[in-house]
Amino acid sequence: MSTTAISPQPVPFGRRVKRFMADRPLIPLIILLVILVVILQVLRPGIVNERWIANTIKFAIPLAILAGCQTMTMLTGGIDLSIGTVATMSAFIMATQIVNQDPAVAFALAMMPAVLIGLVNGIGVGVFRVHPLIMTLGTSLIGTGCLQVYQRTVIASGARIPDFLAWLGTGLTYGIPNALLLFVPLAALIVFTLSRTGFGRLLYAVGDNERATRLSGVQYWQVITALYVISSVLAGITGLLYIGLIKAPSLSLAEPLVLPSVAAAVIGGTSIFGGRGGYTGTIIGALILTVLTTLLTILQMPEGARRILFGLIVLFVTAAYLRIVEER
Amino acid sequence: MTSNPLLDATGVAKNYGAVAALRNASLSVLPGEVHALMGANGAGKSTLVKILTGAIPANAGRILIRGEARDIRSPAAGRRAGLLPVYQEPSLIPDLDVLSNLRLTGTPVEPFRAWVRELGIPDLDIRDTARDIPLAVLRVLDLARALAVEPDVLLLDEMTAALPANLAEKVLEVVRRQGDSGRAVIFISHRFVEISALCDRATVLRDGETVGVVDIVPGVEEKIVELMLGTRIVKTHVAARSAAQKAAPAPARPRLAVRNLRVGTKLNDVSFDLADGEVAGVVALEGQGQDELFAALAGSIRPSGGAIEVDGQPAKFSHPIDAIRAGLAYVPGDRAEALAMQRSVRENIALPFSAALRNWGPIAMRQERAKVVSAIARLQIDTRAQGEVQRLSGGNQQKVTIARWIAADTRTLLCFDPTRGIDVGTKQEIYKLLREVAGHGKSVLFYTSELEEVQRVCDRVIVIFGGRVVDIFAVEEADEPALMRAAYGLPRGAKADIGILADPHSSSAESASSSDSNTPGATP
Amino acid sequence: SAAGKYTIGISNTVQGNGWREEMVCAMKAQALASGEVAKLNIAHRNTDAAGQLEDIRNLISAKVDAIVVNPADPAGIKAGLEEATKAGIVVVAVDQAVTEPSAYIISNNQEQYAYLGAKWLFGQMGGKGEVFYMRGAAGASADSDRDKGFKKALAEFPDVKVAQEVFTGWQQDQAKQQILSFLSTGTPINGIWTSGIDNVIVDALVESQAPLVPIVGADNAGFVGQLSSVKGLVGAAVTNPGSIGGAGVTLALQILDGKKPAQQTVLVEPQLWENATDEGKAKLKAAADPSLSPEWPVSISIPDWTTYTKDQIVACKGPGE
Amino acid sequence: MSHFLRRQGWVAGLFVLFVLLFITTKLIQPAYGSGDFGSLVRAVLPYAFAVAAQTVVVIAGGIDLSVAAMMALTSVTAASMMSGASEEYALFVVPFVLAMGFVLGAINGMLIVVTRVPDIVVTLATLFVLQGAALLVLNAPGGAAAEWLKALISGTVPIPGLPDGIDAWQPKALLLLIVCLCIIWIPLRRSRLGLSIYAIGSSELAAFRSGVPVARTRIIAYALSGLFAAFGGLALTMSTGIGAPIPGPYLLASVAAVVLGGVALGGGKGGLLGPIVAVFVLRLVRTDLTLLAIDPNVTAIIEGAIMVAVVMFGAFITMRSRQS
Ligand SMILES: Nc1ncnc2c1ncn2[C@@H]1O[C@H](COP(=O)(O)OP(=O)(O)OP(=O)(O)O)[C@@H](O)[C@H]1O
Ligand SMILES: Nc1ncnc2c1ncn2[C@@H]1O[C@H](COP(=O)(O)OP(=O)(O)OP(=O)(O)O)[C@@H](O)[C@H]1O
Ligand SMILES: [Mg+2]
Ligand SMILES: [Mg+2]
Repeated sequence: MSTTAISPQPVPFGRRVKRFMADRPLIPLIILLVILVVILQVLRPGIVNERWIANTIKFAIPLAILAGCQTMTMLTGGIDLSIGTVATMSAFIMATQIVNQDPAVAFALAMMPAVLIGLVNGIGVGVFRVHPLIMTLGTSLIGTGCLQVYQRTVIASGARIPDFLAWLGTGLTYGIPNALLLFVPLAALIVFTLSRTGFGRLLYAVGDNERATRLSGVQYWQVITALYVISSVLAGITGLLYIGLIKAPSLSLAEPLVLPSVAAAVIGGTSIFGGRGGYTGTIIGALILTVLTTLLTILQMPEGARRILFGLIVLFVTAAYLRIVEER
Repeated sequence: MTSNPLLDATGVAKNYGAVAALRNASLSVLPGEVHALMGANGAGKSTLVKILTGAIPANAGRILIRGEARDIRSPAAGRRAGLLPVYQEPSLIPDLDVLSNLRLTGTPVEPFRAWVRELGIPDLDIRDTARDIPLAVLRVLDLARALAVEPDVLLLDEMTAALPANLAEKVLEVVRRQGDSGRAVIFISHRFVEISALCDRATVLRDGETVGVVDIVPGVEEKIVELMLGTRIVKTHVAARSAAQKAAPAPARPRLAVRNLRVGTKLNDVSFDLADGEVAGVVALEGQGQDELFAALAGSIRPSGGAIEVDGQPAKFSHPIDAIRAGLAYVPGDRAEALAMQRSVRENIALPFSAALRNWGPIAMRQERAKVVSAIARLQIDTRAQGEVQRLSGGNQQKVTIARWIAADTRTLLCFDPTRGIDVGTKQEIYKLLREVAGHGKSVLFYTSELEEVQRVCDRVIVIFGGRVVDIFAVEEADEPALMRAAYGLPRGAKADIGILADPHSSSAESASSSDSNTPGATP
Repeated sequence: SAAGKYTIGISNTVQGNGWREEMVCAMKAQALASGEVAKLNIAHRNTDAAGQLEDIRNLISAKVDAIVVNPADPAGIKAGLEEATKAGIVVVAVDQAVTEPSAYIISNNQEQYAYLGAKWLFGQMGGKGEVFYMRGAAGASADSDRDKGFKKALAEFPDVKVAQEVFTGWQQDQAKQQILSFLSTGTPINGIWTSGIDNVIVDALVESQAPLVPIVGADNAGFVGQLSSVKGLVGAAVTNPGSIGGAGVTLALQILDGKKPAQQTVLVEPQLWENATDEGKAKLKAAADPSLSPEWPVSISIPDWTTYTKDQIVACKGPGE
Repeated sequence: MSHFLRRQGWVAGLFVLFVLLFITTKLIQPAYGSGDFGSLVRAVLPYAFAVAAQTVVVIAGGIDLSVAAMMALTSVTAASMMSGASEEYALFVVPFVLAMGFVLGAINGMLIVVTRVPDIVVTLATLFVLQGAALLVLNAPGGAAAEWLKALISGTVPIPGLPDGIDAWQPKALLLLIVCLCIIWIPLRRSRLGLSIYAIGSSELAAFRSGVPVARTRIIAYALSGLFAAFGGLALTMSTGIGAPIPGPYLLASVAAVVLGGVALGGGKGGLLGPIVAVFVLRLVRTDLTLLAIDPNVTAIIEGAIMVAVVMFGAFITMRSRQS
């Protein structure tokens, strides 16, 4: 009755495929993305054309950068809810200051709140050990308030979208979105930072076991402060890109991107509890969400049903991905 | 002892992806016996315990309890079947107080209290939150909780590894009596003294397979080691260190000088020197201030008085980084405190390389790999599951915590019980390693809960009692009885009996009547 | 001036939206310009009907003389308004109606807003073809009122079909993504009706070099500017003045001074400014104001109801500030 | 005593803060009286239930992003069922809606257990699903509430023998809140189930090894969260008399109050009292800001700053106590 433990039979094909995908978690994600695109193409034949792809990329990029902020903070077991406000602030300040300031000055002014909020977040989380969710929620409330006060002082001067930002946000070169000029190096930098630099290592380690990193000589507050400042600066840059894309400064411009940025990072395989994940998955996650939004927009059904479908698909995609990637 | 086995497992297998934790393990335990489960780190002992108690499912195998096939799918089911484990990691809920923990598992409180007292902890407040209780006491509470429901089979996974000698003694004594009263105990330990003092038979695992069942008789150790390690033959005893290996005459200036160090109420007045090329042992019973001493030297907590000098310079540590800059690295006894469990072995070993702000930039991958690989080799870490440290066996995790500082080439190691839960073979490696480190002119401060280690590794021994240094021995005088006596705060040369009889907390007469000859540390 | 004698409470439940910000500024400016108000007590945040009830009750606790409220929901704050009236406070609802009978209402006619624009649009389309229907936030009462007006117009043009109906949530980015996705499908359309998220739609059409079909939007500064400047764009802006807030303050002050209006409800009828005729173009030109933030409606005043100057509303300062 | 202080110190501190704020309110507006206190309690009601819903799952080591959407769905369901129906019909509607919340919450829990997707993602997905469902039930605010239900939270409960002056300070809404929370929370807290909820939040592995049915406990925690959210939805319908399909600001408010109330976001620690007191504090701050007629844009800054400052203060105290 004793059962043999391991038989040297050839591993079944299904198991081999699974193991192959588990080792390369990007592949199942890309497959899920392709499935969504195929569904879209079946529902509206002809939609998947050059123009659609360019549009999708244009909208996915701001989301992907913000999701990058989220990925990095989530690796440390945190979350940054202030990125929406920061992006909005820098966009709004840029659009209003450019009217009567030198572009460089306007840029500096636009990035100032980003750096400041990042610094406050970092000190609050890193030094005072406030939970990141509360800390960033608080600074985002404060930031929104400040923006509204600021807004009143510039109503009279109006707003303008700098041509360069419009070119970057909406322009195409040979059918390729110009925004990629910004995004590709940025993404490469983030991926490199996470996998090949000391700082990246520390993000993972701090999120996994802070005490252990402390015993290894890591100063938590330094890592966290640097992290939140970087996250905020990235969010500020996203704001500038986004205002070039939308071309209408408003006081809630980037707020709707905050929850999707968390979702994109999680769909991409980053653990909300820290210590696990990466940026490449997040980029695909952002693409998946953007395609999903398109898919639901063109479906003719009541808004309620659309939202239900959106929720179910997000859940299904994440669950399927986990199933495929998990080893047991 | 010819009755039917209480527990009979055959052909147990468990795979984690490509890693086979168990291939074909079997274990048969008779009523009334204390049965040792032995094996090198990563042999699959803990995995087997987890399977038997329903904490993880097996991929194959058959488990009979009193001759009946039982399918135990959860710890609760195991409990109902009379199988009670004490796992390698503490299992009390950290945020609940002890009483709630008892209620959660339906454990009767009075028997529990009785066992806790019996196990040598007279003053437990059961309203204390588990998180605030020291590890060693938690282990004892785990045991008391299991004992309180009078299990048929008690499974103890390295129960004694984190215990100081005085508590370990009590545990062994209690376990022995369990066996005597007709119940069965499965006992996992890497300490041969305990095995020979306590157990009737031993099942030996190697690479997930049962390779032998032996009766414990005098002199069987060699055979067990041979079974455990297979081709990996290791001499079980390092020869006494030759004079050449001994530390050079102490230089004028000690590497580390501790003067009248005080930390809170736990550490009152500790002074000693540590020279280059020296391994100094620290011996103390549980909670005598050794934790605080190491934490203060590591820069984890600030001393409330006294001075620390490194190379003759006064040093003030406000963060471990300061100690590390001064060349002092701390290896905690609790590996969960030292490891990023979801990260790879490599990243864990390389962690100190990136700690300082100036090292946040790109990593020199090739250089790093070379250092890491050599450290892995020196500690013989089993790298089958190196992608995530949490998948390594307990002992291999322990090795990673040391490998980190070997790779970093630290001048002074502060090792707090580094051989906790490490198999005999590897222990020898670690002893050798520490000697080697000292041979290169580095120094080691080495707390150990296993007194026999002292003579194998150390040049000198510092004994701490009640937060003070009570004695400093040269290694030649530091035999176990002498150390034990000193650890209890008895003056050198005192002839009073030590061990169970001398335990100041021991109040019951029955403990005195039990066989003290079984207890390690007692006068031979 | 500080010589005013009244304290007026204001409750608004959408923050960070250009239209609502203008409304609040109009309230402040009018309170200042009237000279009758000593202090404004403003509760202005993002919340729901229950939160607005809380704000109204806090205003009652603060013993204001009148409350001007932009209701989160017509029926949902009835209890609070009733308590206010009982406490002797004058209640004026602006922008949308409320069901509390004791409250006065001065409101933009949302149903008429949609009807007017849709009717003009369907006319421009020649009474047939496909329209892209870009609504506001699903579940908002202003959105469902506008839907009624839109459907009413649709019923009059049986040959006009809705090609696609989407909810923009009154979010610029969402609307832009929706229109671009839709354009990518290549589905031909003959007109676009928007619920006030308009200038990003024009941008999207221009950027993607799609044919400029007739577009209906609101009188936001950005869109009004585009109607004059974007070549080939045919469209109409329907007024939906945020300055209604100022009118609400005026009405409240009139009532406090004992000049009750004939009816409980005063409706401000929307106007339509199109750029298809010379007459319309002239109106647009007169209304255009590039100095305003593009999200602000250009109709910053309502004749007979507001007395502040443009500088005053832009400065956005109330009495005592 | 030291146990009590360690465990309840934060709650006691919050309570003192509330009393101080109350005195401040009295100073700002000397006429602030029992009626105004009644208003405060009515404002607290939906937040309190939202925060109770969040507290249960946070203690169990999770987080529930669907709280506000659940409130919206239960609110529109109740409002649309009661619209045009008889007063007695509401007697059926209330238990029905509560059961619905319980079941939907349990489904949340089951999805988490079965899919093994992290809580935050599952509840983010159900947030959209529940919002969508709410829009399908009522695509615009509407519906109605039975008069007796609305009456449940207005007015006071006179207790015979007490002078009117004191009776006036006992709003019905407060009684309702206390009854609803206590009926569920106190027996739970004392039961093995309650312990299990704390256990899985504190350490899932240790809980499993202690024989806690982890999956079942998690499902029940979410079901309770759904039940509390349904109470919250009913409270919305009771106070507004309608149902609105767009969720109010209860999600972030609930998370903030949970943390302010001393419940660790990691799970396993804290109780219900702290978060509820925190809600009272936050609402009273709102009242004071309105009474002071502070520039509305500045109020956002003040609210954010208070939130951060209180939590920083808490962190500071913990740091100090750990050092000593
Ligand atoms: N989750 C896992 N994934 C991959 N491998 C695993 C996992 N768990 C255990 N293993 C492997 O199974 C083997 C057996 O482990 P087990 O913990 O049972 O060893 P052990 O005998 O208890 O060792 P030790 O004495 O070090 O505690 C180890 O080599 C370990 O790496
Ligand atoms: N639930 C689990 N998931 C993943 N891996 C597990 C799990 N439980 C146990 N393992 C793995 O099984 C192995 C058993 O480790 P354990 O620490 O129990 O070993 P041990 O025999 O007690 O060895 P040691 O003597 O080193 O303490 C480890 O490799 C551990 O990582
Ligand atoms: Mg083990
Ligand atoms: Mg072990």
